[in-house]
Amino acid sequence: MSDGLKRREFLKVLGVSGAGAGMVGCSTESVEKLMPYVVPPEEITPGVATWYASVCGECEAGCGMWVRTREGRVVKVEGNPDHPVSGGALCSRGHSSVQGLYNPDRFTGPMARQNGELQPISWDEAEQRLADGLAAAGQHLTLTGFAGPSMMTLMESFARATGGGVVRFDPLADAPLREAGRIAFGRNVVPWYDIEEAEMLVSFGADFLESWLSPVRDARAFSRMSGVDERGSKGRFVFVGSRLSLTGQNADEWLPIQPGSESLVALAMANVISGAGAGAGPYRDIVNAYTPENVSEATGIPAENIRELAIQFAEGPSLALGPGVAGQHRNATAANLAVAVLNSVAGNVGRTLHYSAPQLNAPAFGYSGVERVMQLIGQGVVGAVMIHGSNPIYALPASSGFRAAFESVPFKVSFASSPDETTALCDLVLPDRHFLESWGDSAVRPGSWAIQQPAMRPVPHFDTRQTGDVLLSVASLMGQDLGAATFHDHLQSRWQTVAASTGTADFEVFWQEALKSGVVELGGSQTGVAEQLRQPDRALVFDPPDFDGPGDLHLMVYPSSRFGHGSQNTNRPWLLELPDPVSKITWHSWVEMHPDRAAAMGLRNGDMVILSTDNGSVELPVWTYPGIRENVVAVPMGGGHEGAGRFSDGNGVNPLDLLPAESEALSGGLVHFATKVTVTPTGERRALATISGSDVQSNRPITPAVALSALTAEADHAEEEDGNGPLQELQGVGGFVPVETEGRPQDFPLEGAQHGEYGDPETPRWAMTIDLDKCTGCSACVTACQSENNVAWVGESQVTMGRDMGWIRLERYYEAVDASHAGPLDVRFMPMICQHCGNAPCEPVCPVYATYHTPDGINTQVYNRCVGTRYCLNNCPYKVRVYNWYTYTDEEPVREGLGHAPEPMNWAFNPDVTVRENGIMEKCSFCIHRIRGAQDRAAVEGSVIQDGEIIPACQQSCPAEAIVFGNIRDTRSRVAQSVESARVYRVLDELINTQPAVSYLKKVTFHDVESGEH
Amino acid sequence: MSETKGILASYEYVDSAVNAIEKLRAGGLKKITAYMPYPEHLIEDALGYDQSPVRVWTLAGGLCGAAGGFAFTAFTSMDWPLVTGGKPILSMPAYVVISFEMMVLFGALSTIIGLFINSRLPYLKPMVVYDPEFSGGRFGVYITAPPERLDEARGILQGQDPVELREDSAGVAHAS
Amino acid sequence: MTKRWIGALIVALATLGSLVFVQTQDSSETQEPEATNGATTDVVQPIAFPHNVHAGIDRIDCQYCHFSAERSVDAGIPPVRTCIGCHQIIGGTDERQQAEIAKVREYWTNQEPIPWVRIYKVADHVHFPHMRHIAAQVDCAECHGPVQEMGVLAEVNQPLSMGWCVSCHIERDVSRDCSVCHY
Amino acid sequence: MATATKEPRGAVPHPDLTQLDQVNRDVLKTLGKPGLVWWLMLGLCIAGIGMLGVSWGIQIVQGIGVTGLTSPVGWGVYITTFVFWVGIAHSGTLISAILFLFRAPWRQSIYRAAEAMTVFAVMTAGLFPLIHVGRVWHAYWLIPYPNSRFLWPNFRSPLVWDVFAVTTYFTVSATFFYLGTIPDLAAARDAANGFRKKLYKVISLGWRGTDREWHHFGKAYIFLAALATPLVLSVHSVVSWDFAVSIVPGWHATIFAPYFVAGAIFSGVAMVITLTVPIRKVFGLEAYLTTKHYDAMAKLCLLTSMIVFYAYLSEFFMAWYSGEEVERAAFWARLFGHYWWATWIMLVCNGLVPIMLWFKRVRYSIPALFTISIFVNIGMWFERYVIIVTSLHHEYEPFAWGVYRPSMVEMGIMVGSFAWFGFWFLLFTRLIPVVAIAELKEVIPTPMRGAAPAHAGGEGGEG
Repeated sequence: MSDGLKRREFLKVLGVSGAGAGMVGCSTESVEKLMPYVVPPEEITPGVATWYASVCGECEAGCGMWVRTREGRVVKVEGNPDHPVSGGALCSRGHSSVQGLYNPDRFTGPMARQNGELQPISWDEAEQRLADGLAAAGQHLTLTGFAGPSMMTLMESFARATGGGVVRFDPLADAPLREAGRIAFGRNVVPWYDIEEAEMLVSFGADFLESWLSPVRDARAFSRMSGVDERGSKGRFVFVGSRLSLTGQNADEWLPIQPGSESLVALAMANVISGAGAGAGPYRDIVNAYTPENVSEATGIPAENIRELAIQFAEGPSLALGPGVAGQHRNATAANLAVAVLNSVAGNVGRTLHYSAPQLNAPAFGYSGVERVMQLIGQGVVGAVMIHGSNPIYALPASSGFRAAFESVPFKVSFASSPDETTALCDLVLPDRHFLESWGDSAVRPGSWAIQQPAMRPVPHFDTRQTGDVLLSVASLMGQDLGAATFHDHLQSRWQTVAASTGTADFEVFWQEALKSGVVELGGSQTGVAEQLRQPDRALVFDPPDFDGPGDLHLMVYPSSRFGHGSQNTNRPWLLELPDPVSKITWHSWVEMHPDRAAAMGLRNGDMVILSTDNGSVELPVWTYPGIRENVVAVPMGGGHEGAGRFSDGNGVNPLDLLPAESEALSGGLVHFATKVTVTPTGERRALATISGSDVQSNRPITPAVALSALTAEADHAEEEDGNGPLQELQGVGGFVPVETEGRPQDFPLEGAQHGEYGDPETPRWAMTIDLDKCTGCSACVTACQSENNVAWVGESQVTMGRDMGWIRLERYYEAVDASHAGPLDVRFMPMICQHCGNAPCEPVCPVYATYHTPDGINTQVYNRCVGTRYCLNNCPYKVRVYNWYTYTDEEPVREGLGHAPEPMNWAFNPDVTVRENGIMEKCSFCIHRIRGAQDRAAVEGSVIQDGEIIPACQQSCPAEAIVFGNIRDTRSRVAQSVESARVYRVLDELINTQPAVSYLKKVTFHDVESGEH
Repeated sequence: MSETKGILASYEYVDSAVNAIEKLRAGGLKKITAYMPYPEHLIEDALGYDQSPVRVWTLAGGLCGAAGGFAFTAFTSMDWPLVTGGKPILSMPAYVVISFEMMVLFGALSTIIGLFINSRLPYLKPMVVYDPEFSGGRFGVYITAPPERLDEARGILQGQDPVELREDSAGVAHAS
Repeated sequence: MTKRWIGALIVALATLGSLVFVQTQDSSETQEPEATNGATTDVVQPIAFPHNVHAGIDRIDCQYCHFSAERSVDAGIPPVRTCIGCHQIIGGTDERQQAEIAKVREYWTNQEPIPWVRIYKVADHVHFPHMRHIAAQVDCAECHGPVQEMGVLAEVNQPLSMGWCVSCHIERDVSRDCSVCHY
Repeated sequence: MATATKEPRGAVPHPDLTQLDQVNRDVLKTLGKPGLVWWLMLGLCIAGIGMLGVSWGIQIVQGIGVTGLTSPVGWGVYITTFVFWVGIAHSGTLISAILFLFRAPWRQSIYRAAEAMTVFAVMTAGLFPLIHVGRVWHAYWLIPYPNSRFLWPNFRSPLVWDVFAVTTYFTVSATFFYLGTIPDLAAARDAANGFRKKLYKVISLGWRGTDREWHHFGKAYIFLAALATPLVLSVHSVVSWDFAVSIVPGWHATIFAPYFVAGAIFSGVAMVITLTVPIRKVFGLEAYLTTKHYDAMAKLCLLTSMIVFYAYLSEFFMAWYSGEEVERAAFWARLFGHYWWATWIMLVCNGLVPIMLWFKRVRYSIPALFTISIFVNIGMWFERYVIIVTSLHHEYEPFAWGVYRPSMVEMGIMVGSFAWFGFWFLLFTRLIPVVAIAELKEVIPTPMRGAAPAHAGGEGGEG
C-alpha cells in the first residue's frame, strides 16, 4: 500500500484549523490561504484528530505508541494501551520524539564532503556515490545502534551481498548480563523480569525505572507491585547500591554499599538463603565462602542487615535485579552472575524472571566489538564504514582512540538524520527518516510483534529517505537483488511469515488489523521454566574490582534518565529543560557529592570543580546529594555535545572522556565504573539551573505519609490522626484554631455561590486523585503536559532565574536519606499541579476575571483576558501558576538564549490549545480542551460522557497509573471512589481551606512515620 | 436701576471696615460688598451671614455617590455572574469599598460645583470695582445706593477715614 | 476670558478622544486584517467561485462542499475532487464561466490544491466548533449571511467580535461561560 | 497638636510678621525668574524622565521579563515604589485637611507645599500599576466602561479597589489643592504683569475676595476637608488590603490598614521636611517656615515612627505566638533569610534613627531633621520592599521558594519616578505661591486701628 502515503496528503499551510498558528490577543497573519486536499483522505476530517499506531524508536524498549495527527501533521504521541510494553503510557523521551521529528537541525538532504565541507547533493548522486564507494572499498563494516528485526535482517543481508559485516553497537551493552545468563543457565539472553509477580524486590543498582531495559513497562509493573492495594498489602523494595538513582529513591530501604560490592551482598544473601550454599548447586563452594560476616567489611553493611534482608527475600516471591551501570565494572559478569545465583537459590527463576521468554533485543556486541572494528581498520582491511543509528565518536571514551581509527577509514558514511559528532567526520551523509515518518517493526518478546508505520508524510523541510530503501536501491545499483524493491515490501514479506504463523488466510486483512492495533500477539512465549544452575565454565572473580587512580572518590558515570546514554536525540528543548528527576537540574551537567564530603572540601551547590582522571578532565558544578556515598561522585551522561544541534551544543560536559576504554574480560562489555577522580575546586561559581527551592518540607503538610502498620490497623483512625495532626500540633504551641474545612471537591460551589449555571446539580465537577504511593517521580507527565498544552520552554537563563514554565512541578522531598548506614529510605514525590480549588485564592484577586471558576468546577485561565498583574501568582499557595515573562513561542527568540519555536518546530503546536504570548499567566487547565472536545462530540452524537472517556495528558502518560481523573459528582466514577480511600488528603487544605479538586493519596511506608509527619 | 451709583472705599484696618459696614447697615443701606485679603469673619459677622447652602450640595453628592457606587458594583456582577474564589456573586463587603470611594468623589465634586454656583465663580466680567491691594493688605467696602442716599453713604465711609474713596458711575458690582 | 473656554474645549476633546481610542482598541481586538465592516470585499479568489450559482440557483446544500461542518470544529474546504466531480461534465454556459471552470480542471490535472483566500476566521484564542452550532439548528446564514445570493463571497458580520457572539448566546439562552470558547 | 489649637492667634510662630501685604511681597517674589540651579535641576529631572521612558520602552517591546521578577516573587520594585509614592502622598492631605479640622495653627505655612507634594506623588504612583502589568496595552480593562464584550472588572479584586481609591484620591486632593490656591493666584495676578498676569487671570477664575466668595469658600473648604480626612485614611487602607486580603504569610494580617496609614503619614511628613528645607533656604522663607513648624512635624514623625515600629514588633510577635509554621518561617526568613539586610535597614531607619527626635535639640536643628528625614524616606521604601519581596520568596510551598534580584530596568524606572516627581514639583515652586498667602494672614495679628473688639479672639482658620 505505497499509496498509503499519498492518502495522507499534507496540507501545505499551517493554521488551517485556526487556533495554534498565531498568538493570543492579536492575529498577525496577513491574507491567509486555505489549502484544500486534492483528493480527500477518508480517515482525515479537518479539525478532528487522526490516530496511527506505531512503535517508539527512542530506545530498545520499543514501546507501542499512538500518534495523534491533525490535518496530516503529527502533534502528539501517546502510549498504545494494547501494547504489552507501554500499556498506554510513555516516558519523557518518547514524548519528546515529536521534537526530534520537527527538529530544525535535521539534515535538509543528502550531503557529501567537498573540500572539507558537507555539501548538499541529490539523492541519486548520493546513492551512486555510496554504491561506488562500497564497491571500491572492498571490505566494509556497518556500525549500527538498535534497529527493528526487519531492519537488522536487511542490513545483514545487504552486508552479506556486498561484502561487509554488521556490528551492533550499544554504549550501554547488556553483554555482561547475557554472558552471566549463559554461564549460569546456558542462555545468552536478557531474561524477562516479571516485577509484578514479586512481593519483595531487590535492585543491585539496576535503574529499571529510568534507564535499565524497559523503564515504562517496569515502572508500571513496579507501581502495581509496590503500591498498596485494598487488602492493605504492599510489596517491599530494597535498593542496594552506592548511589540513589531515581529508582533508588523509590526504595523502602537502602543499603549504601561500598562501590563495586554488589556481588558480595548478593552472594552473602544467597549464602543465608541456601543454608551456607547447600542449595546453591554447583556454586555451593563459592556461596559458602561469602557469609554476611565475611562481606560486611568489604560492603560496609553489617551482617545482620544482610541476614535480615536475605530472610525477607527468601519468603518470596521475590526478585533481584541488576546490577545496572553500577555493576559495569571489571568484574561485571561475575556481579551479574551473583545476582542470577541469588535469584536461583531463592527459587525466582521461572517464577519472577524467565530466561525461557527472553527480551528479543538483537544481541549487542559490547565494547569488544568496537575493539575488533578498530583492529580491522588498523589492518587496513576495512575500506568503508557505515554508521547507522549510533554516534560512536561521542559514545566511546576519548581514550579508546576510535576517533583516530575512524578518521583513517577512506570512506565514511552516515545515515544519521541529524548532525552529530560522528557525521562531522563522515564523507557521505544519507539522512534517514525519523521513525514517525518511516516503516519498521519491533519484537520485544516472543510472540508479540509491533508495526512502526509512518504517521505523516516526511516533513517537507527535510529531503530524507528511509535507510532501508537506500540500502535496497544501492544494492541493486551494485547489481545485487535483496528480494524487495522497497523497505515496505521487505517488511511485508517478513510479516507474511508472521501472518502465516497465526494461520491467517488473508494477509491484507491481517496487515490492516496489525496497522490498526499496532501490535500482534501470537502468544506462545513459554514462561515458568525453572532453569537449573550450571557449572561455571569461566574463571570468576566476585570480589570488588580495583579502581584506577589515587584518592578514594569513585567516579560513577550513569545514564541520564532523560537522555539514556545521551549520544543521540539530545537536541530537544523539552528534554533539556525537563528537570532531572533526581537532581531537578535542567540543561547543564553537574557532579553529585555527598554534603559532608562537599563541606569537608569547602564546596557548596554551584561551586565549579574540575574532575580529572588519567583519561581526561571536565569542569562542572557541584550538586550536593545526601543519596550518594561519601566516597563516590556521580556524573550523568548526555552532556557536552559539539555539533549536535543548536539546543544541545555547549550544555554540560561529556563524562565519558573520564573513563578508560576497556572491555570487561568475560563479556566484552565496556567498563563504566572503573576509576577514581581527583576533585579540584576552581573557585568559580554558577547558579544551578534548578527548579528546587528546598529539598525538605519544613514541617508542612505537603506530602504526609502513613505507616503501613497504622494504615492496616484502623484505617479511619489513622486517617483522622493524620489529617488533624498538624492542627493538634499547632494548637499545642498556642492559638490558631483553623476553620472547619467544609466543602469536599463535589460540594463546589458552596451555598452562597450557587447561582444560574452554578446552581445546576447536573453539572459535573471535574476532579483528580494522585496516588503518591504509586508515583515514581519519573516526570513523564511533565513532558506529556508540555507537548499537549503548548507549554513553552524558556531557556537555561530563565530556569536559573526560576521562570520555568512546567504546568506540573514534580517536587521531590527528602524525609529519610542517610548514606552512612543501611536503613529505611523515604523520599517523597509530589506532582504539584493546579489544585483547582473550590475556594481558589487566585480568583478573587484578578481584576478582570481572567481567572475564575467554571460551573463544572475548573479553575480556568482566560488567556486573552489576562493583563498580567501577577496577583494570582502571588496569592497561589501552591505556586502552580506560570507566567510568560517573554514571548517564548515566536520563531525567533525575543532575546539571545530564550525559548522559541523555530520552523518546523512550531508544527508540534496542538491546534486545540491557544498559544500564549508575553505577559500572560497560565497553568494546568485539566486539559480543558479535551473536556470541551468530548462535550462537543457528546452534544453532536447525543451521547453521555462516560467515566474514563476524558483523560488528561498526565494521566494518559503516567506509567505508574497514579493519576485518576473524572467527574467526582458521579458516584460510580473511579475518581469518586478513590477519594473514599483512608489515605486521601488535600494539600494545605486544613491550613488555608482552599478546598482543592485535586486529592492525593498518602505514600505508605514500612517504617513508622509519627502521625501527621510531613 | 441704571441710576444707582456705587462707592468703593478701601481701608487699612479691619475695624474701620467693620464700623463702616455696621453703620451703613444701621442706616438701612444693605447693598454692601466687602473685599478682604483673607476671610476676616469680623466683617462677615458685621454683614450678618447665616449658613452656606454649600453643605447641602456636599450631602446630596455624597449620598448619590454612595448609592450609585453600590448599585453599579452590584449591577455589573449580576450582569455576567462569574464565581471567583467560591464567593457569592454579590460579595457585598467588597463593594462597600467602592461605594465609599464613590461617596467621597461625588461629594467632593458636587461641593465644588455648589461653591462655584453660590459664590458666582468663575467671575467673568471686567473688574471695574476692584483694587489689587485687596489681595494684599487692604479691606474694601463697596456700597450701591439710590442717588438720593449717596451722600449719606459717602459720609459714613468717609467717617472711617479710608485710604481711598472711589465713585462708581455704573454700580456694576451688584449687577451680578 | 475666551482663553478659558478654549481650554475647556481642549480638555473636552481630549477626554472624548481617549474614549474613542479605548473603544477602537476594543474592537480592533478581534479585527481580522482582511476584514471590512461593509458587506463587500476586495478579496480576489484564485477562481471566481459564484456561491449564488451553486448555493442559490443550483440549490446545492452547504455541507455538500463544506463536508465536515456537522462533525468537526472546521467546516472544511471542498477538495478539488469534489469540484471536478461535477465539473467533469458541467462546463459552464458563457465563456466567463468556462474560463473559470477551465482553471478548476487545470488544478485537477496538475493535482494541485486551489489556494482559496480565507474570508471567515475567528481570532486564534477563540474556539468555534461548527458542529455544535449545526447541531443547535443555527442556520449557516445567521453568521455567513445570504451566501446563496452572493456572486462574490462578501464578509458579513465582520469583524466576528465577541459582543456579536455573546449577544446571540444571550438571545438563545445558552452558556456564556468564558471557557466555552476560550482555552 | 490639639494643645496648639487653643493658643490665641498671634502666639503662633510668626513673631516677625506684622504687615499683611508683606506676606504678598515675600511669597510672591518666589515666583520671580528662576536661577541657574533651578534650570540645572529641571534638566536633571527631564533626563531622569527620559531614562524612565527608555526603560519602560524596552520593557514594553521585549517583555516584562527584562525585570528581575520571577516565580514566586511576582511583585517587586514596581509595586514597592508604587506603595512608597502613595504613602508619600498622604501627609499632604493629612496636614491640609486633618490638621485643618484640628485647627493646628502651624499648618498654614507648610500645607501648600505638602499638598503639591501629594498631588505629584499620586501622579507618580499612578504610573506604576501601568508599568507593572504584563500587557499594558490592555490595562484599560481595569476601568469599568461599557464595552462591546459586555465585560466588567471584578470588584472583588483589591486591584480594582486601588483603581478607584487612587483616582478618587487624586481627584479630590487635586481639587482641594487648586481650591486653596485660588485666592493666592488672585494675589499673584494682582502683583504680576505681562504673560503671567494673563495666566493667573485665567486660573484664578476672577477671584476678587468679596465677602460672598470668602463665605462659601470657607464652607466648601471645611466640607472638602471633612471628606478628605476619611479618604486619606481609606486610601492607604485599601492599598494595604492589596496585601492583607491575600493569603500570603507576611501579608495576611489584620493590623495592616492602621500600620500602613501610620507608615504613610510617617514617610509623608519626612518627605515634607526633605522638600521644604531647601525651599526655605533658597527662597529665604525662614520667617514663614520657622523651627516651630519643624518641631511640630518632627513630633508627628516621632509619633508615627513609634506606631510603625510597634506594628513591626506585633507582626513578629503574632508570627511567633500563632505558632503557625508557615507564618513563623516567613518572619524568620524576613529577619535572617536572604533579604535580612533589607529588613535591618528598615528597622534601623524607621525604628531606631527617629528615636533621636525625642531630643529637643535635634527637633530644632534643621540639618539634623533633614538628615533624619532622608533616612526615614529610605527606610520606608525598604519597608515596602521587605513586606512585598521577603513574604513572597518564602511562602507555603518549600519546593517553590526562590529569590528575586531587581534588574537595571527596574532600577532605572524607580529612579526615573523620582525625576518625574521632581519635575512637577520644580514647576510648582515657580508657578504657584509655595506658602498659602491668604491663610497665613489669618494667623498674623489683625491690623486694628482702635482696640480689638471683644469677640476678636476667635480661632483662625475658620474661613
